Amino acid sequence: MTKLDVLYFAWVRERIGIPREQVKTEATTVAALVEELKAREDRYAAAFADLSALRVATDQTLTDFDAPLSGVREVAFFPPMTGG
Amino acid sequence: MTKLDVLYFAWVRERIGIPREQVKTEATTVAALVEELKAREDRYAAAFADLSALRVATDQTLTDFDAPLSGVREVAFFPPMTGG
Amino acid sequence: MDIRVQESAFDAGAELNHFAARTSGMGAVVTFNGIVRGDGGLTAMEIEHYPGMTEAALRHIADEATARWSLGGALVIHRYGTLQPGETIMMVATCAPHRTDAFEAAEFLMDYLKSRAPFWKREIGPNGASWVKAKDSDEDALTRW
Amino acid sequence: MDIRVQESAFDAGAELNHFAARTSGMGAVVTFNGIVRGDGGLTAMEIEHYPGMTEAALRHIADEATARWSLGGALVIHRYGTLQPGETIMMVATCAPHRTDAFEAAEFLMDYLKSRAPFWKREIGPNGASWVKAKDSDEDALTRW
Repeated sequence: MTKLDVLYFAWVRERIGIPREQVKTEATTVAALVEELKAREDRYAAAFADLSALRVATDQTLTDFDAPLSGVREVAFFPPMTGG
Repeated sequence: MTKLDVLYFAWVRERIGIPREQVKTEATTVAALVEELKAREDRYAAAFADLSALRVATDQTLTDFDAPLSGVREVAFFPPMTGG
Repeated sequence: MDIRVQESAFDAGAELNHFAARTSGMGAVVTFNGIVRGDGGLTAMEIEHYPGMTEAALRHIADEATARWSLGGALVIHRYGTLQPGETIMMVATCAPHRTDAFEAAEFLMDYLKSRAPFWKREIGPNGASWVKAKDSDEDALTRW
Repeated sequence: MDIRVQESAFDAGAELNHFAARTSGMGAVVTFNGIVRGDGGLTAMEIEHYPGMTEAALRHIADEATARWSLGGALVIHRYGTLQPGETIMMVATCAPHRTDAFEAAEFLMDYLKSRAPFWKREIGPNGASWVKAKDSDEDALTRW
Protein backbone atom coordinates (compact mmCIF):
# COMPACT_ATOMS: atom_id res chain seq x y z
CA MET A 1 0.00 0.00 0.00
CA THR A 2 1.41 3.38 -1.06
CA LYS A 3 0.07 6.79 -0.17
CA LEU A 4 -0.06 9.20 -3.10
CA ASP A 5 -1.06 12.83 -3.37
CA VAL A 6 -3.35 13.01 -6.37
CA LEU A 7 -3.99 16.44 -7.91
CA TYR A 8 -6.59 17.56 -10.42
CA PHE A 9 -6.55 20.72 -12.52
CA ALA A 10 -8.92 22.68 -14.77
CA TRP A 11 -12.02 20.74 -15.88
CA VAL A 12 -10.68 17.52 -14.37
CA ARG A 13 -10.73 19.26 -10.98
CA GLU A 14 -14.23 20.58 -11.67
CA ARG A 15 -15.57 17.20 -12.76
CA ILE A 16 -14.10 15.34 -9.79
CA GLY A 17 -15.05 18.17 -7.47
CA ILE A 18 -11.83 18.48 -5.46
CA PRO A 19 -8.37 19.89 -6.25
CA ARG A 20 -6.40 17.16 -4.46
CA GLU A 21 -6.73 14.11 -2.27
CA GLN A 22 -4.61 11.45 -0.66
CA VAL A 23 -5.06 8.04 -2.24
CA LYS A 24 -3.98 4.68 -0.81
CA THR A 25 -3.26 2.33 -3.67
CA GLU A 26 -1.43 -0.80 -4.74
CA ALA A 27 -1.42 0.32 -8.38
CA THR A 28 2.04 0.09 -9.93
CA THR A 29 1.33 2.25 -12.98
CA VAL A 30 -0.59 5.45 -13.66
CA ALA A 31 -3.03 3.46 -15.82
CA ALA A 32 -3.78 1.07 -12.96
CA LEU A 33 -4.34 4.02 -10.63
CA VAL A 34 -6.77 5.51 -13.14
CA GLU A 35 -8.70 2.21 -13.24
CA GLU A 36 -8.96 2.21 -9.43
CA LEU A 37 -10.23 5.80 -9.42
CA LYS A 38 -12.75 5.14 -12.21
CA ALA A 39 -14.19 2.23 -10.23
CA ARG A 40 -14.84 4.48 -7.23
CA GLU A 41 -17.60 6.80 -8.41
CA ASP A 42 -19.28 8.14 -11.52
CA ARG A 43 -17.56 11.52 -11.29
CA TYR A 44 -14.16 9.78 -11.59
CA ALA A 45 -15.43 7.58 -14.42
CA ALA A 46 -16.64 10.71 -16.21
CA ALA A 47 -13.39 12.61 -15.70
CA PHE A 48 -11.26 9.71 -16.94
CA ALA A 49 -13.59 8.58 -19.73
CA ASP A 50 -11.27 9.73 -22.52
CA LEU A 51 -7.60 9.45 -21.59
CA SER A 52 -6.54 10.96 -24.91
CA ALA A 53 -8.01 14.25 -23.62
CA LEU A 54 -5.86 14.08 -20.49
CA ARG A 55 -2.26 14.61 -19.51
CA VAL A 56 -0.50 13.26 -16.46
CA ALA A 57 2.52 14.31 -14.42
CA THR A 58 4.30 12.27 -11.77
CA ASP A 59 6.25 14.28 -9.21
CA GLN A 60 5.68 17.38 -11.33
CA THR A 61 7.15 15.96 -14.54
CA LEU A 62 5.02 15.20 -17.60
CA THR A 63 4.83 11.50 -18.32
CA ASP A 64 2.42 9.02 -19.89
CA PHE A 65 -0.20 6.63 -18.58
CA ASP A 66 2.14 3.64 -18.76
CA ALA A 67 4.53 5.29 -16.30
CA PRO A 68 5.40 3.29 -13.16
CA LEU A 69 4.42 4.62 -9.74
CA SER A 70 7.31 3.22 -7.75
CA GLY A 71 8.90 5.96 -5.67
CA VAL A 72 6.30 8.49 -6.87
CA ARG A 73 4.69 10.77 -4.26
CA GLU A 74 2.51 13.06 -6.36
CA VAL A 75 0.40 12.35 -9.42
CA ALA A 76 -1.48 15.08 -11.28
CA PHE A 77 -4.18 14.80 -13.95
CA PHE A 78 -5.17 17.67 -16.23
CA PRO A 79 -6.24 18.60 -19.75
CA PRO A 80 -3.73 19.67 -22.42
CA MET A 81 -2.08 22.91 -21.32
CA THR A 82 -3.13 26.29 -22.67
CA GLY A 83 -0.61 28.80 -21.35
CA GLY A 84 1.04 31.68 -23.14
CA MET B 1 20.76 68.32 -71.23
CA THR B 2 19.09 67.26 -67.97
CA LYS B 3 19.86 68.60 -64.52
CA LEU B 4 20.06 65.90 -61.85
CA ASP B 5 20.57 66.04 -58.11
CA VAL B 6 23.22 63.43 -57.39
CA LEU B 7 23.60 62.27 -53.77
CA TYR B 8 26.35 60.24 -52.12
CA PHE B 9 26.16 58.40 -48.80
CA ALA B 10 28.51 56.66 -46.37
CA TRP B 11 31.96 55.87 -47.80
CA VAL B 12 30.88 56.95 -51.29
CA ARG B 13 30.25 60.41 -49.86
CA GLU B 14 33.60 60.34 -48.06
CA ARG B 15 35.50 59.23 -51.14
CA ILE B 16 33.93 61.78 -53.43
CA GLY B 17 34.16 64.45 -50.75
CA ILE B 18 30.67 65.97 -51.03
CA PRO B 19 27.21 64.77 -50.00
CA ARG B 20 25.39 66.06 -53.08
CA GLU B 21 25.83 68.05 -56.25
CA GLN B 22 23.90 69.13 -59.29
CA VAL B 23 25.00 67.39 -62.48
CA LYS B 24 24.17 68.38 -66.04
CA THR B 25 24.19 65.30 -68.19
CA GLU B 26 22.96 63.74 -71.40
CA ALA B 27 23.28 60.24 -69.97
CA THR B 28 20.14 58.19 -70.47
CA THR B 29 20.96 55.42 -67.96
CA VAL B 30 22.52 55.28 -64.51
CA ALA B 31 25.46 53.35 -65.97
CA ALA B 32 26.14 56.11 -68.51
CA LEU B 33 25.98 58.71 -65.73
CA VAL B 34 28.51 56.69 -63.73
CA GLU B 35 30.87 56.66 -66.75
CA GLU B 36 30.60 60.44 -67.07
CA LEU B 37 31.34 60.91 -63.37
CA LYS B 38 34.30 58.47 -63.46
CA ALA B 39 35.83 60.42 -66.33
CA ARG B 40 35.75 63.63 -64.29
CA GLU B 41 38.31 63.05 -61.56
CA ASP B 42 40.22 60.33 -59.72
CA ARG B 43 38.01 60.56 -56.64
CA TYR B 44 34.98 59.62 -58.75
CA ALA B 45 36.88 56.85 -60.50
CA ALA B 46 37.90 55.51 -57.08
CA ALA B 47 34.36 55.66 -55.67
CA PHE B 48 32.85 53.91 -58.69
CA ALA B 49 35.68 51.42 -59.27
CA ASP B 50 33.63 48.42 -58.17
CA LEU B 51 29.94 48.78 -58.98
CA SER B 52 29.12 45.46 -57.30
CA ALA B 53 29.97 47.18 -54.00
CA LEU B 54 27.46 49.94 -54.73
CA ARG B 55 23.73 50.42 -54.75
CA VAL B 56 21.76 53.08 -56.58
CA ALA B 57 18.38 54.73 -56.10
CA THR B 58 16.53 56.95 -58.57
CA ASP B 59 14.01 59.32 -57.07
CA GLN B 60 14.41 57.54 -53.72
CA THR B 61 13.61 54.08 -55.01
CA LEU B 62 16.22 51.31 -55.22
CA THR B 63 17.00 50.35 -58.77
CA ASP B 64 19.92 48.96 -60.80
CA PHE B 65 22.64 50.46 -62.94
CA ASP B 66 20.78 49.71 -66.16
CA ALA B 67 17.87 51.90 -65.07
CA PRO B 68 16.84 54.74 -67.43
CA LEU B 69 17.17 58.35 -66.31
CA SER B 70 14.24 59.78 -68.24
CA GLY B 71 12.05 61.80 -65.91
CA VAL B 72 14.42 61.19 -62.99
CA ARG B 73 15.32 64.17 -60.77
CA GLU B 74 17.45 62.59 -58.07
CA VAL B 75 20.05 59.82 -58.23
CA ALA B 76 21.77 58.47 -55.11
CA PHE B 77 24.83 56.21 -54.83
CA PHE B 78 25.71 54.34 -51.66
CA PRO B 79 27.12 51.07 -50.29
CA PRO B 80 24.86 48.16 -49.29
CA MET B 81 22.66 49.24 -46.40
CA THR B 82 23.40 48.29 -42.81
CA GLY B 83 20.43 49.40 -40.74
CA GLY B 84 18.68 47.61 -37.93
CA MET C 1 17.72 33.54 -16.56
CA ASP C 2 14.73 35.04 -14.84
CA ILE C 3 11.53 33.02 -14.38
CA ARG C 4 8.54 34.49 -12.58
CA VAL C 5 5.08 33.02 -11.99
CA GLN C 6 2.90 35.55 -10.26
CA GLU C 7 -0.66 36.66 -9.67
CA SER C 8 0.09 40.37 -9.71
CA ALA C 9 0.23 42.54 -12.81
CA PHE C 10 3.61 43.61 -14.19
CA ASP C 11 4.79 46.46 -16.39
CA ALA C 12 5.96 44.90 -19.67
CA GLY C 13 7.66 48.11 -20.79
CA ALA C 14 9.62 48.44 -17.55
CA GLU C 15 10.60 44.78 -17.82
CA LEU C 16 11.84 45.28 -21.39
CA ASN C 17 13.95 48.27 -20.37
CA HIS C 18 15.34 46.45 -17.34
CA PHE C 19 16.11 43.34 -19.38
CA ALA C 20 17.80 45.30 -22.17
CA ALA C 21 19.89 47.33 -19.72
CA ARG C 22 21.04 44.27 -17.81
CA THR C 23 22.20 42.55 -20.97
CA SER C 24 23.66 45.48 -22.84
CA GLY C 25 26.27 44.69 -25.41
CA MET C 26 24.02 41.96 -26.75
CA GLY C 27 22.71 43.75 -29.82
CA ALA C 28 19.36 42.01 -30.26
CA VAL C 29 16.45 41.85 -27.81
CA VAL C 30 13.18 40.15 -28.75
CA THR C 31 10.04 40.18 -26.62
CA PHE C 32 6.73 38.40 -26.91
CA ASN C 33 3.79 39.76 -24.95
CA GLY C 34 0.54 37.87 -24.56
CA ILE C 35 -2.48 40.06 -23.92
CA VAL C 36 -6.05 39.10 -22.96
CA ARG C 37 -8.16 39.56 -26.08
CA GLY C 38 -11.48 41.29 -25.72
CA ASP C 39 -13.21 39.77 -28.72
CA GLY C 40 -16.30 37.58 -28.48
CA GLY C 41 -17.57 39.57 -25.52
CA LEU C 42 -14.91 38.14 -23.21
CA THR C 43 -15.22 39.83 -19.82
CA ALA C 44 -12.43 38.06 -17.93
CA MET C 45 -9.86 35.32 -18.22
CA GLU C 46 -8.98 33.00 -15.37
CA ILE C 47 -5.64 31.26 -15.42
CA GLU C 48 -5.03 28.21 -13.28
CA HIS C 49 -1.59 26.68 -12.84
CA TYR C 50 0.24 23.92 -10.99
CA PRO C 51 2.42 25.62 -8.38
CA GLY C 52 5.84 24.03 -8.19
CA MET C 53 5.61 22.24 -11.51
CA THR C 54 5.02 25.51 -13.38
CA GLU C 55 8.30 27.06 -12.29
CA ALA C 56 10.18 23.79 -12.91
CA ALA C 57 8.70 23.40 -16.39
CA LEU C 58 9.48 27.01 -17.35
CA ARG C 59 13.02 26.70 -16.04
CA HIS C 60 13.50 23.50 -18.00
CA ILE C 61 12.26 25.16 -21.21
CA ALA C 62 14.48 28.19 -20.67
CA ASP C 63 17.51 25.94 -19.96
CA GLU C 64 16.84 24.16 -23.22
CA ALA C 65 16.69 27.49 -25.10
CA THR C 66 19.96 28.64 -23.51
CA ALA C 67 21.61 25.37 -24.53
CA ARG C 68 20.43 25.59 -28.14
CA TRP C 69 21.02 29.25 -28.93
CA SER C 70 23.77 31.66 -28.06
CA LEU C 71 21.80 33.85 -25.67
CA GLY C 72 22.82 36.61 -23.32
CA GLY C 73 19.75 35.99 -21.20
CA ALA C 74 16.13 34.95 -21.10
CA LEU C 75 13.13 36.20 -19.17
CA VAL C 76 9.75 34.53 -18.66
CA ILE C 77 6.95 36.12 -16.65
CA HIS C 78 3.55 34.41 -16.54
CA ARG C 79 0.54 35.45 -14.50
CA TYR C 80 -2.24 33.36 -12.99
CA GLY C 81 -5.56 34.34 -11.43
CA THR C 82 -8.23 36.57 -12.93
CA LEU C 83 -7.32 39.00 -15.72
CA GLN C 84 -9.34 41.59 -17.61
CA PRO C 85 -9.28 42.16 -21.40
CA GLY C 86 -6.25 44.22 -22.35
CA GLU C 87 -4.16 42.97 -19.42
CA THR C 88 -0.79 41.37 -20.12
CA ILE C 89 -0.88 37.64 -19.40
CA MET C 90 2.74 36.84 -19.95
CA MET C 91 6.00 37.98 -21.46
CA VAL C 92 9.06 36.31 -22.86
CA ALA C 93 12.31 38.16 -23.61
CA THR C 94 15.54 36.91 -25.14
CA CYS C 95 18.76 38.65 -26.03
CA ALA C 96 21.59 37.54 -28.24
CA PRO C 97 24.43 39.02 -30.28
CA HIS C 98 22.49 38.13 -33.45
CA ARG C 99 18.85 38.74 -34.23
CA THR C 100 18.09 35.27 -35.61
CA ASP C 101 19.13 33.65 -32.34
CA ALA C 102 17.00 36.06 -30.30
CA PHE C 103 13.97 35.49 -32.56
CA GLU C 104 14.27 31.71 -32.73
CA ALA C 105 14.81 31.32 -28.99
CA ALA C 106 11.76 33.49 -28.24
CA GLU C 107 9.59 31.44 -30.60
CA PHE C 108 10.91 28.22 -29.10
CA LEU C 109 10.11 29.47 -25.58
CA MET C 110 6.59 30.40 -26.65
CA ASP C 111 5.94 27.12 -28.48
CA TYR C 112 7.02 25.04 -25.50
CA LEU C 113 5.40 27.28 -22.93
CA LYS C 114 2.05 26.91 -24.73
CA SER C 115 2.03 23.12 -24.62
CA ARG C 116 4.41 22.09 -21.85
CA ALA C 117 3.95 24.54 -18.99
CA PRO C 118 0.99 23.67 -16.72
CA PHE C 119 -1.32 26.62 -17.27
CA TRP C 120 -5.00 26.40 -18.11
CA LYS C 121 -7.08 29.31 -19.34
CA ARG C 122 -10.79 29.75 -18.71
CA GLU C 123 -12.75 32.43 -20.56
CA ILE C 124 -15.63 34.20 -18.85
CA GLY C 125 -18.10 35.67 -21.33
CA PRO C 126 -21.75 36.60 -21.74
CA ASN C 127 -22.71 32.91 -21.99
CA GLY C 128 -20.77 31.78 -18.93
CA ALA C 129 -17.34 30.25 -18.54
CA SER C 130 -15.48 27.77 -20.69
CA TRP C 131 -12.03 26.22 -20.62
CA VAL C 132 -9.86 27.20 -23.57
CA LYS C 133 -9.19 24.17 -25.74
CA ALA C 134 -5.64 23.34 -26.71
CA LYS C 135 -5.06 23.70 -30.44
CA ASP C 136 -3.57 20.91 -32.52
CA SER C 137 -1.48 23.60 -34.19
CA ASP C 138 0.16 24.36 -30.85
CA GLU C 139 1.21 20.75 -30.40
CA ASP C 140 2.30 20.61 -34.05
CA ALA C 141 4.45 23.72 -33.55
CA LEU C 142 6.81 21.67 -31.38
CA THR C 143 7.82 19.40 -34.22
CA ARG C 144 9.86 22.11 -35.90
CA TRP C 145 12.40 22.29 -33.07
CA MET D 1 1.14 51.87 -38.84
CA ASP D 2 3.63 54.11 -37.12
CA ILE D 3 7.00 54.87 -38.77
CA ARG D 4 9.49 57.18 -37.10
CA VAL D 5 13.00 58.14 -38.16
CA GLN D 6 14.58 60.34 -35.54
CA GLU D 7 17.84 61.52 -34.04
CA SER D 8 16.60 61.65 -30.46
CA ALA D 9 16.58 58.73 -28.06
CA PHE D 10 13.30 56.96 -27.30
CA ASP D 11 12.03 54.83 -24.44
CA ALA D 12 11.51 51.31 -25.84
CA GLY D 13 9.55 50.19 -22.78
CA ALA D 14 7.16 53.14 -22.98
CA GLU D 15 6.74 52.48 -26.72
CA LEU D 16 5.92 48.81 -26.05
CA ASN D 17 3.30 49.74 -23.46
CA HIS D 18 1.81 52.40 -25.71
CA PHE D 19 1.73 50.06 -28.72
CA ALA D 20 0.17 47.21 -26.73
CA ALA D 21 -2.49 49.49 -25.21
CA ARG D 22 -3.44 50.99 -28.57
CA THR D 23 -3.90 47.57 -30.13
CA SER D 24 -5.55 45.75 -27.25
CA GLY D 25 -7.64 42.78 -28.16
CA MET D 26 -4.86 41.58 -30.43
CA GLY D 27 -3.44 38.85 -28.23
CA ALA D 28 0.15 38.75 -29.46
CA VAL D 29 2.70 41.56 -29.46
CA VAL D 30 6.28 40.97 -30.63
CA THR D 31 9.07 43.52 -30.40
CA PHE D 32 12.62 43.58 -31.69
CA ASN D 33 15.04 46.03 -30.15
CA GLY D 34 18.46 46.71 -31.64
CA ILE D 35 21.04 47.95 -29.15
CA VAL D 36 24.55 49.34 -29.74
CA ARG D 37 26.96 46.59 -28.71
CA GLY D 38 29.94 47.55 -26.60
CA ASP D 39 32.25 44.74 -27.63
CA GLY D 40 35.55 45.24 -29.45
CA GLY D 41 36.13 48.50 -27.58
CA LEU D 42 33.41 50.30 -29.56
CA THR D 43 33.02 53.81 -28.17
CA ALA D 44 30.27 55.14 -30.42
CA MET D 45 28.18 54.30 -33.43
CA GLU D 46 27.27 56.82 -36.11
CA ILE D 47 24.22 56.18 -38.24
CA GLU D 48 23.77 57.99 -41.54
CA HIS D 49 20.54 57.81 -43.51
CA TYR D 50 18.88 59.18 -46.63
CA PRO D 51 16.15 61.57 -45.47
CA GLY D 52 12.98 61.12 -47.47
CA MET D 53 13.89 57.76 -48.92
CA THR D 54 14.28 56.23 -45.45
CA GLU D 55 10.70 56.97 -44.43
CA ALA D 56 9.38 55.84 -47.82
CA ALA D 57 11.35 52.59 -47.71
CA LEU D 58 10.22 51.80 -44.16
CA ARG D 59 6.63 52.56 -45.02
CA HIS D 60 6.86 50.32 -48.08
CA ILE D 61 8.28 47.45 -45.99
CA ALA D 62 5.59 47.90 -43.33
CA ASP D 63 2.86 47.99 -46.00
CA GLU D 64 4.19 44.74 -47.38
CA ALA D 65 4.11 43.14 -43.91
CA THR D 66 0.55 44.34 -43.34
CA ALA D 67 -0.49 42.86 -46.69
CA ARG D 68 1.12 39.48 -46.00
CA TRP D 69 0.12 38.89 -42.38
CA SER D 70 -3.02 39.52 -40.45
CA LEU D 71 -1.70 42.33 -38.26
CA GLY D 72 -3.40 44.70 -35.87
CA GLY D 73 -0.58 47.18 -36.25
CA ALA D 74 3.11 47.73 -36.84
CA LEU D 75 5.63 50.16 -35.39
CA VAL D 76 9.10 51.01 -36.66
CA ILE D 77 11.37 53.51 -34.91
CA HIS D 78 14.94 53.97 -36.18
CA ARG D 79 17.46 56.49 -34.96
CA TYR D 80 20.27 58.23 -36.81
CA GLY D 81 23.18 60.31 -35.55
CA THR D 82 25.71 59.38 -32.88
CA LEU D 83 24.84 56.67 -30.35
CA GLN D 84 26.71 55.28 -27.35
CA PRO D 85 27.08 51.58 -26.46
CA GLY D 86 23.95 50.35 -24.70
CA GLU D 87 21.68 52.85 -26.46
CA THR D 88 18.70 51.55 -28.41
CA ILE D 89 19.21 52.01 -32.16
CA MET D 90 15.83 50.90 -33.35
CA MET D 91 12.68 49.03 -32.51
CA VAL D 92 10.09 47.10 -34.42
CA ALA D 93 6.75 46.01 -32.95
CA THR D 94 3.95 43.98 -34.46
CA CYS D 95 0.65 42.77 -33.08
CA ALA D 96 -1.69 40.10 -34.34
CA PRO D 97 -4.41 37.80 -33.07
CA HIS D 98 -1.97 34.88 -33.41
CA ARG D 99 1.63 34.67 -32.27
CA THR D 100 3.02 33.14 -35.46
CA ASP D 101 1.81 36.12 -37.50
CA ALA D 102 3.31 38.60 -35.03
CA PHE D 103 6.65 36.76 -34.99
CA GLU D 104 6.90 36.28 -38.75
CA ALA D 105 5.95 39.85 -39.54
CA ALA D 106 8.54 41.19 -37.07
CA GLU D 107 11.26 39.03 -38.61
CA PHE D 108 10.21 40.08 -42.09
CA LEU D 109 10.36 43.76 -41.08
CA MET D 110 13.82 43.26 -39.60
CA ASP D 111 15.17 41.32 -42.58
CA TYR D 112 14.00 43.96 -45.05
CA LEU D 113 14.94 46.89 -42.86
CA LYS D 114 18.52 45.57 -42.64
CA SER D 115 19.05 45.40 -46.39
CA ARG D 116 16.49 47.72 -47.97
CA ALA D 117 16.22 50.78 -45.75
CA PRO D 118 18.92 53.39 -46.46
CA PHE D 119 20.86 53.40 -43.19
CA TRP D 120 24.62 53.06 -42.88
CA LYS D 121 26.43 52.36 -39.63
CA ARG D 122 29.91 53.54 -38.78
CA GLU D 123 31.71 52.20 -35.72
CA ILE D 124 34.05 54.41 -33.77
CA GLY D 125 36.60 52.42 -31.77
CA PRO D 126 40.11 52.63 -30.35
CA ASN D 127 41.60 52.29 -33.86
CA GLY D 128 39.43 54.92 -35.50
CA ALA D 129 36.24 54.70 -37.46
CA SER D 130 35.05 52.14 -39.98
CA TRP D 131 31.86 51.59 -41.95
CA VAL D 132 30.00 48.45 -40.97
CA LYS D 133 30.05 45.96 -43.84
CA ALA D 134 26.79 44.45 -45.01
CA LYS D 135 26.71 40.70 -44.39
CA ASP D 136 25.91 38.23 -47.13
CA SER D 137 23.70 36.49 -44.57
CA ASP D 138 21.53 39.61 -44.33
CA GLU D 139 20.95 39.62 -48.09
CA ASP D 140 20.38 35.84 -48.03
CA ALA D 141 17.78 36.26 -45.27
CA LEU D 142 15.46 37.91 -47.80
CA THR D 143 15.18 34.79 -49.91
CA ARG D 144 13.01 33.05 -47.32
CA TRP D 145 10.12 35.49 -47.75
